[in-house]
Amino acid sequence: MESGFYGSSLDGNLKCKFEESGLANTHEIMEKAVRWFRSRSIFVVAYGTGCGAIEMPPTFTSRYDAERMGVVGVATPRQADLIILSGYLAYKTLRRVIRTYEQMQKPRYIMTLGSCPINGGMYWDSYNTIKKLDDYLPIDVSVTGCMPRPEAVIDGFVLLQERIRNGEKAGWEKYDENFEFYKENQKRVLGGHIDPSYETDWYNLKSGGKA
Amino acid sequence: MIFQIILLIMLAYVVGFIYFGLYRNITARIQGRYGPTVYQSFYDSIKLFSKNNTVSYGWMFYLGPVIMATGAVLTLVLVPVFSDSDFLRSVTSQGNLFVLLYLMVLGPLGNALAVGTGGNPFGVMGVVRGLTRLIGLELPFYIAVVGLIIAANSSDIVHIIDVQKTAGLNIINHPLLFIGAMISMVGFFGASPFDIPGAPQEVYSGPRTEFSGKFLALLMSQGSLFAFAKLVLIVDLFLGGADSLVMLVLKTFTIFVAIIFIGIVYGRYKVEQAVDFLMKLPTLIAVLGLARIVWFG
Amino acid sequence: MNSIFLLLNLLPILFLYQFGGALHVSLPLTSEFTLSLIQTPLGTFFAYLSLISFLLVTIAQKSKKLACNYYVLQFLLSMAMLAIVLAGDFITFFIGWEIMTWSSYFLISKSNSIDIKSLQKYILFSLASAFSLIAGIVIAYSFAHSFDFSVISNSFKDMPFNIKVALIVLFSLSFFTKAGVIGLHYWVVDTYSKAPNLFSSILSAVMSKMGIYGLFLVYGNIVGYQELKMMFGTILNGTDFGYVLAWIGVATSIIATFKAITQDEVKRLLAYSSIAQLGYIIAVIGFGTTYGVAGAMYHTLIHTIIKLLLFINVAAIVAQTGKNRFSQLGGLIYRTPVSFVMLLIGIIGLAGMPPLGGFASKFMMYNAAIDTKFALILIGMLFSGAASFLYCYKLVYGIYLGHPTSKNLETTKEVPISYLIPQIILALLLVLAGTFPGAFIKIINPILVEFSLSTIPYSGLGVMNSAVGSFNGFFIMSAFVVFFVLILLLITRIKSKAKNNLNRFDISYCGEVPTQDTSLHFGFGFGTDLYRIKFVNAILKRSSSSFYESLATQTKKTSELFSRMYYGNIHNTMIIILLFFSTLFFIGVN
Amino acid sequence: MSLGYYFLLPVLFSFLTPYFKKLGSFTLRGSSILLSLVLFLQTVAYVGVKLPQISQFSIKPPLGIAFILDGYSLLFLLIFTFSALVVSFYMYWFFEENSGRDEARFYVFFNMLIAGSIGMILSCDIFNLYIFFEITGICSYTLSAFNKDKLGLESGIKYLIIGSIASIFIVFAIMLIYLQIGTVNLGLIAQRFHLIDPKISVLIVLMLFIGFGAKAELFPMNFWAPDIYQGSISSVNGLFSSVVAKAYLFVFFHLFYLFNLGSKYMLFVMVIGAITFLVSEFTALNQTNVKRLFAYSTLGQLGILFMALSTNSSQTVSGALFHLTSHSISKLLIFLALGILIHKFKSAKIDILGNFKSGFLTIVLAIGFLSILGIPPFSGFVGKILILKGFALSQNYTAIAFILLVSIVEAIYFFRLTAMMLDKKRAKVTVKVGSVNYIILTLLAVLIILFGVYPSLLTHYTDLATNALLHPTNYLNYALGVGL
Amino acid sequence: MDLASKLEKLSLELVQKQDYLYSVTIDFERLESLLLSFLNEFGYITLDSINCRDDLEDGFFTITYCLQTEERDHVVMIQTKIQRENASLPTMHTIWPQAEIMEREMHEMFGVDFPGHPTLIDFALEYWDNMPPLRRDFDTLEYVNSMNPFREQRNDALDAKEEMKKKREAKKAAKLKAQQEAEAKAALEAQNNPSDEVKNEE
Repeated sequence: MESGFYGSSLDGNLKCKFEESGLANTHEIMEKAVRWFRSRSIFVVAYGTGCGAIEMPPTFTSRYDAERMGVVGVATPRQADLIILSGYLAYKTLRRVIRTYEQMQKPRYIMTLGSCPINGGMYWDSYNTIKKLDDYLPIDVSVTGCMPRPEAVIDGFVLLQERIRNGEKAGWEKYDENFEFYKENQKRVLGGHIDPSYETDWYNLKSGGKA
Repeated sequence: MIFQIILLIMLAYVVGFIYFGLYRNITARIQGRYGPTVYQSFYDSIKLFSKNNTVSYGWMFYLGPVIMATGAVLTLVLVPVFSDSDFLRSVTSQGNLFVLLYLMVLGPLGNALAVGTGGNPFGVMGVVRGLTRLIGLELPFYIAVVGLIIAANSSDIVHIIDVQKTAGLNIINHPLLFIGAMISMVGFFGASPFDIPGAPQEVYSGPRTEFSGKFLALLMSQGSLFAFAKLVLIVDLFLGGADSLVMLVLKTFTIFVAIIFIGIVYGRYKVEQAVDFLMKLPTLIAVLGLARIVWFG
Repeated sequence: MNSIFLLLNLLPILFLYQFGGALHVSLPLTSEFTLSLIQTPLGTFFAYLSLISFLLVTIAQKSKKLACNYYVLQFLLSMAMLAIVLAGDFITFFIGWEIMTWSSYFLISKSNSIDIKSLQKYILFSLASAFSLIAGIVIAYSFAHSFDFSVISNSFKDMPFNIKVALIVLFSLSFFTKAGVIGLHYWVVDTYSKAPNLFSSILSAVMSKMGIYGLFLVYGNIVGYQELKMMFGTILNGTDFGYVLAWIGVATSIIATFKAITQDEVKRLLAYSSIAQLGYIIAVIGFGTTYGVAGAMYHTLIHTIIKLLLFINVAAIVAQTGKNRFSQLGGLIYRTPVSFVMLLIGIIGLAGMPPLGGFASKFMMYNAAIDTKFALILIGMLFSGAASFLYCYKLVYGIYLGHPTSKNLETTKEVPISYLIPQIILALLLVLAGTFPGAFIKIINPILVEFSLSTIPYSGLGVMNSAVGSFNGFFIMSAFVVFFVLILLLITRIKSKAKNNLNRFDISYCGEVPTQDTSLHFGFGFGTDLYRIKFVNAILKRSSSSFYESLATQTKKTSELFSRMYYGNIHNTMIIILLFFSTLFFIGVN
Repeated sequence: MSLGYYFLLPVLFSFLTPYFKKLGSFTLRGSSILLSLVLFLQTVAYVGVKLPQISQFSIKPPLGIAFILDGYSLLFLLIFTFSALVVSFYMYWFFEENSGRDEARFYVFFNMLIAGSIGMILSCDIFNLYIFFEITGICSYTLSAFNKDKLGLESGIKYLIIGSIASIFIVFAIMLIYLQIGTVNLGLIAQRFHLIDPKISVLIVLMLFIGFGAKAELFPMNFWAPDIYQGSISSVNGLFSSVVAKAYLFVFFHLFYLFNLGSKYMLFVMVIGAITFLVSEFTALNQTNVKRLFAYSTLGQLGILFMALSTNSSQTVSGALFHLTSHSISKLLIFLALGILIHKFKSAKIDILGNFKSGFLTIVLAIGFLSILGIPPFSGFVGKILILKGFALSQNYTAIAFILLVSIVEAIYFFRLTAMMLDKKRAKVTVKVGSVNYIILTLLAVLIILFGVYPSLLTHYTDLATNALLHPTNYLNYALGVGL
Repeated sequence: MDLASKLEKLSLELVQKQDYLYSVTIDFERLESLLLSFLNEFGYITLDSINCRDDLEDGFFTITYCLQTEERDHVVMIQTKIQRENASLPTMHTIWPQAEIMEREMHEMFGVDFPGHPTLIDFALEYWDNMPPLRRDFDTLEYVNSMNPFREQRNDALDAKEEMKKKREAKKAAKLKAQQEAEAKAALEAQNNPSDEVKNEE
């Protein structure tokens, strides 16, 4: 497990070489540069789970134009950096969201809209809606409101970009570190019927990542 | 020669990305948006290259984007960039227009193998749409190219450029062929109304569904190289080539903007509509141009 | 058994090599007939083509337990083909032709999937072809009073014009049937797909080429391209005759290409592809120019290599898995990687992509069309080439990529080595043909001299010259390899932590989790778009089968009508005899 | 040996048959084989002898009776005696298997049939000809009714009626000839035939045509033929196909060229032959009974022969004679092989017969089929190509086109049968071929291939026969007794 | 109405609920034959819905079939009662295909069994192994609390009403205070310069 935000876009040897030749500074600069590029280009897969889905089109189209910040919608989780969950999550949805999230490539972020993913919102006593999404998946940015307007969503983007740029610890790292915790919670609520174990290596991170 | 090739690739990389940035920017402005910066595609590419993870479904999946990139680079190298200079002339003389026509398809076919290996049905659906579209898309372009070859009596691009010096530009001499080729070009650039293969609303993201990280970055980079090569090819064929970098940028940019403006105002065709359309009007236009060359030239 | 016949197949090759172009045998059959064998450059080319094909297929047959009579018939077939291509007169030619017909018939009947209808189709079309041929032969004989090629060729100029046309039409019909020109291709698809899997490769790669050889023989040797030009006049820079022929060929290749895309059975796709590729050859064979002939020859060579490769590959897969449909196969790439690579090389050649031999041959044919200014013909060829990418991709995807559609595909092992050896040889040949296209010029030039056409300038092994441009196959191949390696190195240097062999179900599937039962293989879906395109739909929904079936029905009706006469009783017979007698009598007396 | 023995020996044998029967069936069969062998060897002995040969009985022709053997009849004699030999061998097996059958009756009429047929081709006297014609006819009727079941008897009676009608016409024709010319010697008739009043001569020709045509199974008169084939046993079918029909054909063309009718009636005979060919081949397509099918096939081939033999060109006629020989051998082969199958399956339905499994029979039958279709390297090919070549030399393209087109129709049913034999999906029944049949069929197949790859063996005799047929000067001289 | 008379013959009563809505109540044994006759004889070709009501206190489910004719001008509800325990109904999917999915949902939500139904599998829920959630004896709150604990929240604002009251009171108090302060201030100011006040009054 590589440490730090920068990951392995340059391999360890190169990093060592930088340090050996007294260029640790260069490495830092490059890391900063990569973080800046990452913050400037965020591919979003918008998972319209609830009523918040309606807020996303205006966010990305002419009126509010998220693209000017480099935030672009993509279709598949493989290409995405950010998944937006825009409302309450039923158990059935949660299963799909987990799968989608795990198919995204690191670094990856989650942003939620509305209060339902935070505390269940008006579905607090439903027999099939979860109340605390952060028990199951690590959330990077929660935009509250019912529903948040596009301005708020864009504010969320800005916040996320700042966090990326600053190199703060992101949700996906927490997910990797507390993997057991998240999986246990998922198993509890999904009745043990977790998706097949062929998923990806994050099921067996400790044992070398072999499926 | 090697230095020149590297220079060319870098040039194409930069120019291609800036063009794509402009493409997004102009599109945004037409839609009444502010739009991303011109360098946005470059950011995207760097970001994708610096992704921590990349999935792969095996060696064929790994090689697909590489084959695609190879095809693009080879195409780029074989297209004469400057008309009156020896720049890479020894390389470009090894191929001809037919080689280019087929090289342009080699890359996508290689990538299609990777898509198939990925096993995502949406990806394959995209590939099949792309190949089906190709049936119609290549027709006007082929006719235009054949017309020019017959007019110049040579499939050597340098010769076609040289002919234009004395006989006048092909865009003026053979406007019908130019129109046909341009309609095809809109499709080759993946612009509307022919952006069928990657249609995100219908087939996920088409052929690119499973590609992530560095593979996606490689595909994007080769896309910009390839776009540049195609633009240069059109400039060579119809605008008499370019003798300096300024002219090259100017001419390619003109063509590029024309393609953007065609593409931006249309919705997407269905694949059968696209082929049907391409088989009718553009083909007819191009055939008329061709008939003029063959029978009255 | 296999080894014996392997050696036996090797013998004629050595024999030919030994004679080195000087073979001339004549054998009196009766007072009127003499069988003569003459080795011409053209015949030698085709002889090596067929003999080496047989050799390779025999190698592939090593792993199948075949009966002796199978090998005997196959050897007979190869000898018949040898007789055809080395024949110095029409009787030898025809005897070879007919032996080829029936020996292949018996070979086809050895298949497990063959039915009477397909067999009947095959033999009737073959016989129709043969009878058309013999009709031409006897008509030619009636003027030349000899069956000898040279004699007929010499006296051809003196024949009346309508006889000349009749001869050309009869011979063309015969050879078109063998090559499977559209309209006469009714038998091809069923036969190729239902014949024994390995034998299909012979049918497609070699036997159809006998039709091409016949066309070369008639147009080039018997009639002569000069004579064709004089007979029919010229259009643009080519002959009228060539123009008509070219349209036939192009129509064949376009129609067959679209039909190929919509097939579900692997071998049916290959059969249609074969028809389409022969369409190219027929399109350029009549041009009567150097590059027309050269293009046709080169494509003959390349198509033989490719189709042998593909059919052997498919035969191996069918033998290994027991499945022969795209909807039943899939996902074999990591089970049979070598086969995959071989098929990949094959389809790159089939699609005519640059670094391999397929491009060189197509380039030659395109140049021929430009040379004669047959622009629309060229467009047609390019168009059908563009459409052929679709079936090339279907072939490789349906078998090797995507997902396995049944359980046993996941445990399939690599095909036996005996299947792989010929494939590897052929793939190497294909790569060499693409890298050193100039080598072919050396083979073709003697044939061009034989047809009294101008030769192609030779400038190095790697360079393919033509009238309107040249390309350096060696350069393109090496540039491709270099760039490929460089980019591969670059991309592997970027070490983002890649998980290499993902489970095949771990795909972006809208958050869903596909299982074994989910239909993920797209093998069914190919070509469904085509039905919605008006022009293509018009092609796809038409079929020659309705015509031939109505012909069969009419024959049956006629037969019933006639046989009704024969169920009369004896009284009627007597009355008929008397009536017949009296009628004749009155006619005779008056 | 006098030519008369060709007739006398079989007749004698026929009369002695009851005695042989008493000595045991083996003796009967064996002696019949011996007889056929003697006849065949005797014929072979004539090969190379200067022809024509004549045997006169007591009085010199033209007054007396004589047998004349010229090239034309030698060829037929070879075919007939060979066929007889093969059939005798085959019948040895047949009666071994069907021991209850009335073999004496068969041998009586079989040998008489051979005698009659040979008599027909040797006789140089039109009245004797008629007698042999009748002998052959009567034997045919009885043989076709050898199966004493409904079909057999029906076929016998039908044959009898048709035979009688044909006889009436022929007798009437002979009578007219005798009235006009006053002789029955063929040589004299040939010499004086042009003297007859044209109207009468038309009548005579027509009557002969109807008479022999009806027996030789020409188109409008052949509605009876398939019934006969269907009713009788397959060896008899073979005999009908390769001996009896050929004998009538022989006489037809013998008279045709002797009376020099070629120029006048050539087109007519050709057209009739063509129609026969066409109708028979089309009809054969629709058959479910294998005997009937091959009956039609025989009719069709006779049609081709009539087309080709009437052309008066030595090329075509020679080809036709080659084809005739090869057809006789092939049909014999086919009928005998089918006989084995029919014996095994007790049925002649194609669907049932297709179920046999025997590599040997498959190969042999396939050779027979391919040969009849005229596909190299089998003997049929040489015949057919010679015929086509002949037509080509006379630039008769219509005939060529016609023959080739109808041959495709012919191919349909031949290859349907072949495909049925090769069909792996059928429930197969293994058929064992006895050693006698094995030898016979192998011999026939080898002959077919031999004549195919080395036609010179046969072309020599067909050329001889053609010469004798088209230029019967020598024959006429002998028939007239000149130079005896 | 025509239907009423027809039903009277079957000794059933047609009750008009609203101007387009009628209802028939029937016992469970005659349900199937009645539905069939509604379809075949009375022309009610469309099955709108099958509904279930849980009458926990009385111990039965009330099942309602809503039917319409081709004219779509009125709806007839056919109501029947079945016992709650081991509830079972005849499947109607062979007659009305749309019944298949309705019955599937009812099976999932109420646990009603449909013998002969081909696809009684998960409908909206996945892997649900508890009591069917819409039965009234299913304690939703308890289930939710066991599955999804509340977020640990701030200890204030536990009860919204009280909180609002508090808020209001605080507001009131603040207002009052502000008022008092203002008054005090005014008084103070009035004390300091009374002349101004006078001036104003003038």
